[in-house]
Amino acid sequence: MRVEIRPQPFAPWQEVGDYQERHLARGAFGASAVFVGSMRDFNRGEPVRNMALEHYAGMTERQLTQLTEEAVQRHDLLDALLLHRIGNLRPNDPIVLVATWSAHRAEAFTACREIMEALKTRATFWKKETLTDGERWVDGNTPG
Amino acid sequence: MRVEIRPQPFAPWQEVGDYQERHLARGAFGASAVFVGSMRDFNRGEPVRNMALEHYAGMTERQLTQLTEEAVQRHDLLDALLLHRIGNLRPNDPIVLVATWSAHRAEAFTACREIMEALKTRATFWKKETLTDGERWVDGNTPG
Amino acid sequence: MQPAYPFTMTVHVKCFASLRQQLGVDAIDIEHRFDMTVADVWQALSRQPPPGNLLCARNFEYVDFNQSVADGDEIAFFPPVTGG
Amino acid sequence: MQPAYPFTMTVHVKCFASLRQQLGVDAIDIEHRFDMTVADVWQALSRQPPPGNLLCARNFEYVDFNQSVADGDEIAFFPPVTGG
Repeated sequence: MRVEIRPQPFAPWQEVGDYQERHLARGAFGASAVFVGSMRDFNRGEPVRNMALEHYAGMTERQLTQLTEEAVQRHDLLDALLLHRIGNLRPNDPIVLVATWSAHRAEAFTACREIMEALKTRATFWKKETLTDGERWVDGNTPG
Repeated sequence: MRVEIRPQPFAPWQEVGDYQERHLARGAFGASAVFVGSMRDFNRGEPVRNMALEHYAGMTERQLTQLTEEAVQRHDLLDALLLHRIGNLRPNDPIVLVATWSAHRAEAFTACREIMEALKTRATFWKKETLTDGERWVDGNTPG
Repeated sequence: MQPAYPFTMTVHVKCFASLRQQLGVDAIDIEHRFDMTVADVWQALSRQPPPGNLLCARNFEYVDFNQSVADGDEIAFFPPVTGG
Repeated sequence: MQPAYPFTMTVHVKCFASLRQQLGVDAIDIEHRFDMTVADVWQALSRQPPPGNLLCARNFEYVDFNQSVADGDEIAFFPPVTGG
Protein backbone atom coordinates (compact mmCIF):
# COMPACT_ATOMS: atom_id res chain seq x y z
CA MET A 1 0.00 0.00 0.00
CA ARG A 2 1.29 3.46 -0.83
CA VAL A 3 -0.12 6.88 0.06
CA GLU A 4 1.64 10.02 -1.09
CA ILE A 5 1.06 13.74 -1.27
CA ARG A 6 2.78 15.12 -4.36
CA PRO A 7 3.91 18.73 -4.76
CA GLN A 8 4.72 18.15 -8.45
CA PRO A 9 2.60 16.99 -11.43
CA PHE A 10 2.40 13.23 -11.95
CA ALA A 11 1.45 10.96 -14.86
CA PRO A 12 -1.38 8.88 -13.39
CA TRP A 13 -1.54 5.94 -15.80
CA GLN A 14 2.19 5.48 -15.73
CA GLU A 15 2.13 5.60 -11.92
CA VAL A 16 -0.49 2.84 -11.82
CA GLY A 17 1.41 0.70 -14.32
CA ASP A 18 4.71 1.14 -12.51
CA TYR A 19 3.21 0.44 -9.09
CA GLN A 20 1.42 -2.67 -10.34
CA GLU A 21 4.55 -3.98 -12.03
CA ARG A 22 6.63 -3.50 -8.88
CA HIS A 23 4.24 -4.41 -6.10
CA LEU A 24 1.59 -6.82 -7.33
CA ALA A 25 2.31 -10.54 -7.78
CA ARG A 26 1.69 -11.61 -11.37
CA GLY A 27 -1.44 -13.72 -11.66
CA ALA A 28 -2.62 -12.93 -8.12
CA PHE A 29 -5.09 -10.15 -8.90
CA GLY A 30 -8.16 -10.46 -11.08
CA ALA A 31 -9.38 -6.90 -10.78
CA SER A 32 -8.06 -3.39 -10.55
CA ALA A 33 -10.12 -0.22 -10.35
CA VAL A 34 -8.67 3.24 -10.76
CA PHE A 35 -10.08 6.71 -10.36
CA VAL A 36 -8.27 9.85 -11.47
CA GLY A 37 -9.60 13.30 -10.70
CA SER A 38 -8.19 16.04 -12.92
CA MET A 39 -8.36 19.81 -12.95
CA ARG A 40 -10.93 21.20 -15.35
CA ASP A 41 -10.55 24.58 -17.06
CA PHE A 42 -14.15 25.45 -16.20
CA ASN A 43 -16.03 25.31 -12.88
CA ARG A 44 -19.38 26.67 -11.70
CA GLY A 45 -19.92 28.63 -14.86
CA GLU A 46 -16.52 30.28 -15.10
CA PRO A 47 -13.20 29.58 -16.82
CA VAL A 48 -10.47 28.62 -14.37
CA ARG A 49 -6.84 29.42 -15.10
CA ASN A 50 -5.00 27.92 -12.16
CA MET A 51 -5.68 26.23 -8.88
CA ALA A 52 -3.81 26.26 -5.56
CA LEU A 53 -4.24 23.13 -3.45
CA GLU A 54 -3.55 23.59 0.24
CA HIS A 55 -3.40 20.82 2.85
CA TYR A 56 -2.88 20.38 6.57
CA ALA A 57 0.61 18.88 6.78
CA GLY A 58 0.56 16.18 9.43
CA MET A 59 -3.18 15.64 9.51
CA THR A 60 -3.86 15.00 5.82
CA GLU A 61 -1.27 12.24 5.48
CA ARG A 62 -2.69 10.44 8.51
CA GLN A 63 -6.22 10.70 7.17
CA LEU A 64 -5.32 9.37 3.75
CA THR A 65 -3.36 6.48 5.24
CA GLN A 66 -6.17 5.65 7.63
CA LEU A 67 -8.98 5.73 5.09
CA THR A 68 -6.97 3.66 2.62
CA GLU A 69 -6.07 1.08 5.27
CA GLU A 70 -9.71 0.88 6.30
CA ALA A 71 -10.77 0.18 2.72
CA VAL A 72 -8.04 -2.41 2.22
CA GLN A 73 -9.17 -4.30 5.30
CA ARG A 74 -12.92 -3.90 4.80
CA HIS A 75 -12.74 -5.17 1.21
CA ASP A 76 -9.88 -7.63 1.53
CA LEU A 77 -7.86 -5.79 -1.11
CA LEU A 78 -4.54 -7.12 -2.34
CA ASP A 79 -3.13 -3.60 -2.56
CA ALA A 80 -4.01 0.07 -2.95
CA LEU A 81 -2.30 3.24 -4.18
CA LEU A 82 -3.36 6.80 -3.40
CA LEU A 83 -1.65 9.92 -4.75
CA HIS A 84 -2.89 13.46 -4.12
CA ARG A 85 -1.48 16.61 -5.57
CA ILE A 86 -0.81 19.84 -3.66
CA GLY A 87 0.62 23.18 -4.79
CA ASN A 88 -0.10 25.12 -7.94
CA LEU A 89 -2.03 23.23 -10.60
CA ARG A 90 -2.94 24.02 -14.17
CA PRO A 91 -5.95 22.71 -16.11
CA ASN A 92 -5.57 19.04 -17.09
CA ASP A 93 -3.24 18.32 -14.15
CA PRO A 94 -4.21 15.19 -12.19
CA ILE A 95 -5.39 16.05 -8.68
CA VAL A 96 -5.97 12.61 -7.18
CA LEU A 97 -5.33 9.00 -8.12
CA VAL A 98 -6.89 6.03 -6.33
CA ALA A 99 -6.06 2.50 -7.46
CA THR A 100 -7.23 -0.76 -5.87
CA TRP A 101 -6.38 -4.38 -6.60
CA SER A 102 -8.39 -7.44 -5.57
CA ALA A 103 -9.13 -11.02 -6.58
CA HIS A 104 -12.63 -10.22 -7.90
CA ARG A 105 -14.16 -7.09 -9.34
CA ALA A 106 -16.76 -6.12 -6.73
CA GLU A 107 -14.15 -5.42 -4.06
CA ALA A 108 -11.88 -3.30 -6.27
CA PHE A 109 -14.81 -1.22 -7.59
CA THR A 110 -16.44 -0.63 -4.22
CA ALA A 111 -13.21 0.12 -2.37
CA CYS A 112 -11.99 2.57 -5.03
CA ARG A 113 -15.20 4.56 -4.84
CA GLU A 114 -15.34 4.43 -1.03
CA ILE A 115 -11.80 5.76 -0.76
CA MET A 116 -12.71 8.65 -3.06
CA GLU A 117 -15.88 9.47 -1.12
CA ALA A 118 -14.06 9.31 2.22
CA LEU A 119 -11.28 11.51 0.86
CA LYS A 120 -13.74 14.05 -0.54
CA THR A 121 -15.69 14.17 2.72
CA ARG A 122 -12.90 14.11 5.29
CA ALA A 123 -9.41 14.78 3.94
CA THR A 124 -8.06 18.22 4.77
CA PHE A 125 -7.43 19.78 1.37
CA TRP A 126 -8.66 23.14 0.14
CA LYS A 127 -8.82 24.50 -3.39
CA LYS A 128 -8.44 28.11 -4.44
CA GLU A 129 -9.16 28.88 -8.07
CA THR A 130 -7.65 31.67 -10.13
CA LEU A 131 -10.26 33.03 -12.50
CA THR A 132 -9.80 35.49 -15.33
CA ASP A 133 -10.49 38.29 -12.81
CA GLY A 134 -9.44 37.32 -9.33
CA GLU A 135 -9.45 34.32 -7.04
CA ARG A 136 -12.02 32.29 -5.12
CA TRP A 137 -11.94 29.51 -2.56
CA VAL A 138 -13.99 26.53 -3.66
CA ASP A 139 -16.68 26.28 -1.01
CA GLY A 140 -17.73 22.65 -1.29
CA ASN A 141 -17.40 19.46 -3.31
CA THR A 142 -19.73 18.05 -5.93
CA PRO A 143 -21.83 15.25 -4.39
CA GLY A 144 -20.53 11.75 -5.19
CA MET B 1 -15.55 6.24 -28.10
CA ARG B 2 -13.58 3.14 -29.00
CA VAL B 3 -14.52 -0.53 -28.64
CA GLU B 4 -12.08 -3.23 -29.70
CA ILE B 5 -11.63 -6.96 -29.45
CA ARG B 6 -7.93 -7.76 -29.23
CA PRO B 7 -6.38 -11.09 -30.24
CA GLN B 8 -3.00 -10.06 -28.76
CA PRO B 9 -1.92 -9.01 -25.25
CA PHE B 10 -2.23 -5.32 -24.44
CA ALA B 11 -0.75 -2.98 -21.83
CA PRO B 12 -3.85 -1.53 -20.16
CA TRP B 13 -2.44 1.54 -18.41
CA GLN B 14 -0.54 2.60 -21.48
CA GLU B 15 -3.67 2.14 -23.58
CA VAL B 16 -5.64 4.41 -21.25
CA GLY B 17 -2.91 7.04 -21.22
CA ASP B 18 -2.52 7.00 -25.00
CA TYR B 19 -6.26 7.14 -25.61
CA GLN B 20 -6.73 10.01 -23.18
CA GLU B 21 -3.84 11.96 -24.68
CA ARG B 22 -5.21 11.57 -28.20
CA HIS B 23 -8.96 11.81 -27.73
CA LEU B 24 -9.79 13.85 -24.64
CA ALA B 25 -9.65 17.64 -24.66
CA ARG B 26 -7.21 18.92 -22.03
CA GLY B 27 -9.05 20.51 -19.12
CA ALA B 28 -12.46 19.23 -20.22
CA PHE B 29 -12.72 16.14 -18.00
CA GLY B 30 -12.67 16.15 -14.22
CA ALA B 31 -12.99 12.41 -13.70
CA SER B 32 -11.88 9.16 -15.23
CA ALA B 33 -12.65 5.69 -13.92
CA VAL B 34 -10.94 2.56 -15.18
CA PHE B 35 -11.47 -1.11 -14.55
CA VAL B 36 -9.05 -3.80 -15.68
CA GLY B 37 -9.84 -7.48 -15.33
CA SER B 38 -6.78 -9.73 -15.47
CA MET B 39 -6.22 -13.46 -15.65
CA ARG B 40 -5.44 -15.06 -12.31
CA ASP B 41 -3.28 -18.15 -11.95
CA PHE B 42 -5.81 -19.70 -9.57
CA ASN B 43 -9.58 -20.16 -9.91
CA ARG B 44 -12.18 -22.15 -7.95
CA GLY B 45 -9.58 -23.90 -5.89
CA GLU B 46 -7.21 -24.92 -8.67
CA PRO B 47 -4.09 -23.54 -10.35
CA VAL B 48 -4.74 -22.34 -13.91
CA ARG B 49 -2.00 -22.45 -16.52
CA ASN B 50 -3.67 -20.95 -19.57
CA MET B 51 -7.00 -19.68 -20.73
CA ALA B 52 -8.68 -19.68 -24.14
CA LEU B 53 -11.18 -16.87 -24.69
CA GLU B 54 -13.74 -17.53 -27.42
CA HIS B 55 -16.27 -15.03 -28.76
CA TYR B 56 -19.10 -14.85 -31.28
CA ALA B 57 -17.61 -12.81 -34.12
CA GLY B 58 -20.26 -10.41 -35.36
CA MET B 59 -22.46 -10.49 -32.28
CA THR B 60 -19.93 -9.66 -29.57
CA GLU B 61 -18.69 -6.48 -31.28
CA ARG B 62 -22.26 -5.23 -31.68
CA GLN B 63 -23.05 -5.95 -28.03
CA LEU B 64 -19.98 -4.18 -26.72
CA THR B 65 -20.60 -1.15 -28.91
CA GLN B 66 -24.24 -1.00 -27.89
CA LEU B 67 -23.69 -1.33 -24.15
CA THR B 68 -20.90 1.26 -24.21
CA GLU B 69 -23.02 3.70 -26.23
CA GLU B 70 -25.89 3.21 -23.81
CA ALA B 71 -23.65 4.02 -20.85
CA VAL B 72 -22.17 7.07 -22.58
CA GLN B 73 -25.63 8.47 -23.23
CA ARG B 74 -27.20 7.49 -19.91
CA HIS B 75 -24.39 9.09 -17.89
CA ASP B 76 -23.47 11.96 -20.20
CA LEU B 77 -19.89 10.73 -20.53
CA LEU B 78 -17.30 12.70 -22.43
CA ASP B 79 -15.77 9.49 -23.76
CA ALA B 80 -15.31 5.76 -23.15
CA LEU B 81 -12.85 3.05 -24.12
CA LEU B 82 -13.48 -0.69 -24.02
CA LEU B 83 -10.91 -3.35 -24.92
CA HIS B 84 -11.52 -7.09 -24.58
CA ARG B 85 -9.02 -9.83 -25.20
CA ILE B 86 -9.69 -13.06 -27.11
CA GLY B 87 -7.41 -16.01 -27.93
CA ASN B 88 -4.89 -17.74 -25.72
CA LEU B 89 -4.10 -15.97 -22.48
CA ARG B 90 -1.55 -16.59 -19.78
CA PRO B 91 -1.83 -15.63 -16.11
CA ASN B 92 -1.42 -11.87 -15.53
CA ASP B 93 -2.68 -11.04 -19.04
CA PRO B 94 -5.33 -8.31 -19.08
CA ILE B 95 -8.73 -9.64 -20.17
CA VAL B 96 -10.83 -6.51 -20.24
CA LEU B 97 -10.32 -2.77 -19.92
CA VAL B 98 -13.14 -0.27 -19.40
CA ALA B 99 -12.34 3.45 -19.14
CA THR B 100 -14.81 6.30 -18.78
CA TRP B 101 -14.35 10.08 -18.75
CA SER B 102 -16.82 12.64 -17.42
CA ALA B 103 -16.99 16.13 -15.93
CA HIS B 104 -17.68 14.88 -12.39
CA ARG B 105 -16.84 11.66 -10.58
CA ALA B 106 -20.24 10.04 -10.02
CA GLU B 107 -20.87 9.57 -13.74
CA ALA B 108 -17.48 8.05 -14.54
CA PHE B 109 -17.65 5.65 -11.57
CA THR B 110 -21.21 4.50 -12.19
CA ALA B 111 -20.83 4.14 -15.95
CA CYS B 112 -17.58 2.17 -15.66
CA ARG B 113 -19.16 -0.34 -13.31
CA GLU B 114 -22.38 -0.56 -15.34
CA ILE B 115 -20.44 -1.30 -18.52
CA MET B 116 -18.57 -4.10 -16.74
CA GLU B 117 -21.76 -5.61 -15.31
CA ALA B 118 -23.53 -5.45 -18.68
CA LEU B 119 -20.53 -7.02 -20.38
CA LYS B 120 -20.30 -9.81 -17.80
CA THR B 121 -24.02 -10.54 -18.06
CA ARG B 122 -24.61 -10.24 -21.81
CA ALA B 123 -21.47 -10.20 -23.95
CA THR B 124 -20.84 -13.45 -25.81
CA PHE B 125 -17.45 -14.55 -24.54
CA TRP B 126 -16.55 -17.95 -23.13
CA LYS B 127 -13.52 -19.00 -21.11
CA LYS B 128 -11.85 -22.38 -21.16
CA GLU B 129 -9.14 -22.94 -18.57
CA THR B 130 -6.16 -25.24 -18.89
CA LEU B 131 -5.42 -26.80 -15.51
CA THR B 132 -2.44 -28.90 -14.50
CA ASP B 133 -4.39 -31.98 -15.62
CA GLY B 134 -6.85 -31.15 -18.39
CA GLU B 135 -9.22 -28.40 -19.40
CA ARG B 136 -12.55 -27.02 -18.19
CA TRP B 137 -15.07 -24.50 -19.48
CA VAL B 138 -15.80 -21.82 -16.91
CA ASP B 139 -19.50 -22.27 -16.20
CA GLY B 140 -20.46 -18.85 -14.86
CA ASN B 141 -19.15 -15.50 -13.71
CA THR B 142 -18.54 -14.27 -10.20
CA PRO B 143 -21.42 -12.01 -9.11
CA GLY B 144 -20.62 -8.28 -9.43
CA MET C 1 -52.70 -32.51 -53.74
CA GLN C 2 -50.21 -29.87 -52.66
CA PRO C 3 -47.91 -30.66 -49.71
CA ALA C 4 -48.62 -28.57 -46.62
CA TYR C 5 -45.17 -26.92 -46.88
CA PRO C 6 -44.14 -26.79 -50.49
CA PHE C 7 -41.16 -24.51 -49.87
CA THR C 8 -38.32 -24.82 -47.44
CA MET C 9 -35.98 -22.22 -46.02
CA THR C 10 -32.39 -22.32 -44.91
CA VAL C 11 -31.09 -21.13 -41.54
CA HIS C 12 -27.43 -20.84 -40.65
CA VAL C 13 -26.75 -22.35 -37.24
CA LYS C 14 -23.74 -21.75 -35.02
CA CYS C 15 -22.73 -23.31 -31.72
CA PHE C 16 -20.21 -21.98 -29.23
CA ALA C 17 -17.99 -23.05 -26.36
CA SER C 18 -18.88 -26.23 -24.44
CA LEU C 19 -21.98 -26.70 -26.59
CA ARG C 20 -19.92 -26.68 -29.77
CA GLN C 21 -17.74 -29.39 -28.28
CA GLN C 22 -20.65 -31.49 -26.97
CA LEU C 23 -22.59 -31.43 -30.24
CA GLY C 24 -19.50 -31.54 -32.40
CA VAL C 25 -21.03 -28.70 -34.43
CA ASP C 26 -19.36 -25.39 -35.16
CA ALA C 27 -21.55 -24.05 -38.01
CA ILE C 28 -24.16 -25.83 -40.13
CA ASP C 29 -27.00 -24.92 -42.49
CA ILE C 30 -30.41 -26.46 -41.74
CA GLU C 31 -33.32 -26.70 -44.18
CA HIS C 32 -36.79 -26.65 -42.67
CA ARG C 33 -40.38 -25.70 -43.42
CA PHE C 34 -41.24 -22.02 -43.18
CA ASP C 35 -43.15 -21.84 -39.90
CA MET C 36 -40.17 -22.56 -37.74
CA THR C 37 -39.16 -21.36 -34.28
CA VAL C 38 -35.79 -21.30 -32.58
CA ALA C 39 -36.91 -24.36 -30.61
CA ASP C 40 -37.48 -26.21 -33.89
CA VAL C 41 -34.00 -25.31 -35.05
CA TRP C 42 -32.57 -26.66 -31.81
CA GLN C 43 -34.57 -29.89 -32.17
CA ALA C 44 -33.44 -30.36 -35.79
CA LEU C 45 -29.86 -29.73 -34.75
CA SER C 46 -29.57 -31.79 -31.60
CA ARG C 47 -32.52 -34.25 -31.46
CA GLN C 48 -32.69 -33.64 -27.73
CA PRO C 49 -34.46 -31.24 -25.35
CA PRO C 50 -32.59 -27.98 -24.71
CA PRO C 51 -30.39 -27.80 -21.60
CA GLY C 52 -31.83 -25.54 -18.92
CA ASN C 53 -29.11 -22.91 -19.28
CA LEU C 54 -29.07 -22.85 -23.11
CA LEU C 55 -29.02 -19.36 -24.65
CA CYS C 56 -29.82 -18.44 -28.22
CA ALA C 57 -29.49 -15.51 -30.58
CA ARG C 58 -31.18 -14.72 -33.88
CA ASN C 59 -29.18 -12.48 -36.18
CA PHE C 60 -26.86 -11.41 -33.35
CA GLU C 61 -29.62 -10.55 -30.85
CA TYR C 62 -30.71 -12.64 -27.88
CA VAL C 63 -34.14 -14.23 -28.44
CA ASP C 64 -36.49 -16.64 -26.69
CA PHE C 65 -36.95 -20.21 -27.92
CA ASN C 66 -40.45 -19.48 -29.25
CA GLN C 67 -39.12 -16.75 -31.57
CA SER C 68 -39.93 -17.37 -35.26
CA VAL C 69 -37.07 -17.61 -37.69
CA ALA C 70 -36.93 -16.48 -41.33
CA ASP C 71 -35.12 -17.69 -44.40
CA GLY C 72 -31.42 -16.82 -44.20
CA ASP C 73 -31.38 -16.13 -40.47
CA GLU C 74 -28.30 -16.87 -38.41
CA ILE C 75 -29.30 -18.77 -35.27
CA ALA C 76 -26.72 -19.30 -32.52
CA PHE C 77 -26.80 -21.58 -29.46
CA PHE C 78 -24.44 -21.24 -26.55
CA PRO C 79 -24.00 -21.74 -22.79
CA PRO C 80 -23.97 -18.88 -20.23
CA VAL C 81 -21.37 -16.24 -21.10
CA THR C 82 -18.19 -15.86 -19.07
CA GLY C 83 -16.38 -12.83 -20.44
CA GLY C 84 -14.75 -9.93 -18.66
CA MET D 1 -5.86 34.03 48.54
CA GLN D 2 -4.95 31.72 45.64
CA PRO D 3 -6.23 32.58 42.18
CA ALA D 4 -8.83 30.14 40.80
CA TYR D 5 -6.47 29.15 37.96
CA PRO D 6 -2.91 29.48 39.14
CA PHE D 7 -1.41 27.74 36.08
CA THR D 8 -1.93 28.30 32.38
CA MET D 9 -1.37 26.02 29.43
CA THR D 10 -0.31 26.65 25.85
CA VAL D 11 -2.13 25.39 22.77
CA HIS D 12 -0.81 25.64 19.23
CA VAL D 13 -3.47 26.96 16.88
CA LYS D 14 -3.53 26.70 13.10
CA CYS D 15 -5.94 28.11 10.54
CA PHE D 16 -6.36 27.02 6.95
CA ALA D 17 -7.66 28.19 3.61
CA SER D 18 -10.25 30.99 3.53
CA LEU D 19 -10.28 31.10 7.33
CA ARG D 20 -6.54 31.70 7.43
CA GLN D 21 -7.01 34.63 5.05
CA GLN D 22 -10.03 36.06 6.89
CA LEU D 23 -8.42 35.96 10.34
CA GLY D 24 -4.98 36.76 9.04
CA VAL D 25 -3.68 33.93 11.21
CA ASP D 26 -1.61 31.01 9.96
CA ALA D 27 -0.25 29.59 13.22
CA ILE D 28 -0.27 31.05 16.73
CA ASP D 29 0.24 29.89 20.31
CA ILE D 30 -2.48 30.75 22.81
CA GLU D 31 -2.16 30.72 26.61
CA HIS D 32 -5.28 29.94 28.61
CA ARG D 33 -6.47 28.45 31.86
CA PHE D 34 -6.51 24.67 32.13
CA ASP D 35 -10.23 23.86 31.79
CA MET D 36 -10.47 24.90 28.17
CA THR D 37 -12.56 23.61 25.28
CA VAL D 38 -12.07 23.99 21.55
CA ALA D 39 -14.83 26.62 21.62
CA ASP D 40 -12.78 28.62 24.13
CA VAL D 41 -9.75 28.43 21.85
CA TRP D 42 -11.84 29.73 18.96
CA GLN D 43 -13.17 32.59 21.11
CA ALA D 44 -9.68 33.53 22.28
CA LEU D 45 -8.46 33.44 18.69
CA SER D 46 -11.23 35.24 16.86
CA ARG D 47 -13.36 37.16 19.41
CA GLN D 48 -16.44 36.21 17.37
CA PRO D 49 -18.94 33.35 17.23
CA PRO D 50 -17.88 30.40 15.05
CA PRO D 51 -19.19 30.34 11.46
CA GLY D 52 -21.79 27.62 10.91
CA ASN D 53 -19.55 25.54 8.67
CA LEU D 54 -16.40 25.83 10.80
CA LEU D 55 -14.52 22.55 11.33
CA CYS D 56 -11.88 21.81 13.93
CA ALA D 57 -9.27 19.20 14.74
CA ARG D 58 -7.38 18.43 17.92
CA ASN D 59 -4.02 16.76 17.40
CA PHE D 60 -4.90 15.87 13.79
CA GLU D 61 -8.31 14.34 14.55
CA TYR D 62 -11.69 15.94 13.93
CA VAL D 63 -13.38 16.98 17.19
CA ASP D 64 -16.51 18.79 18.35
CA PHE D 65 -16.37 22.30 19.75
CA ASN D 66 -17.09 21.11 23.28
CA GLN D 67 -13.99 18.87 23.27
CA SER D 68 -11.53 19.65 26.07
CA VAL D 69 -7.99 20.58 25.17
CA ALA D 70 -4.77 19.82 27.01
CA ASP D 71 -1.46 21.56 27.37
CA GLY D 72 0.57 21.33 24.17
CA ASP D 73 -2.35 20.35 21.94
CA GLU D 74 -2.46 21.42 18.31
CA ILE D 75 -5.89 22.84 17.52
CA ALA D 76 -6.80 23.58 13.90
CA PHE D 77 -9.72 25.52 12.45
CA PHE D 78 -10.76 25.34 8.82
CA PRO D 79 -13.68 25.58 6.38
CA PRO D 80 -15.26 22.55 4.64
CA VAL D 81 -12.69 20.47 2.79
CA THR D 82 -12.54 20.46 -1.01
CA GLY D 83 -9.90 17.90 -1.99
CA GLY D 84 -9.99 15.17 -4.58
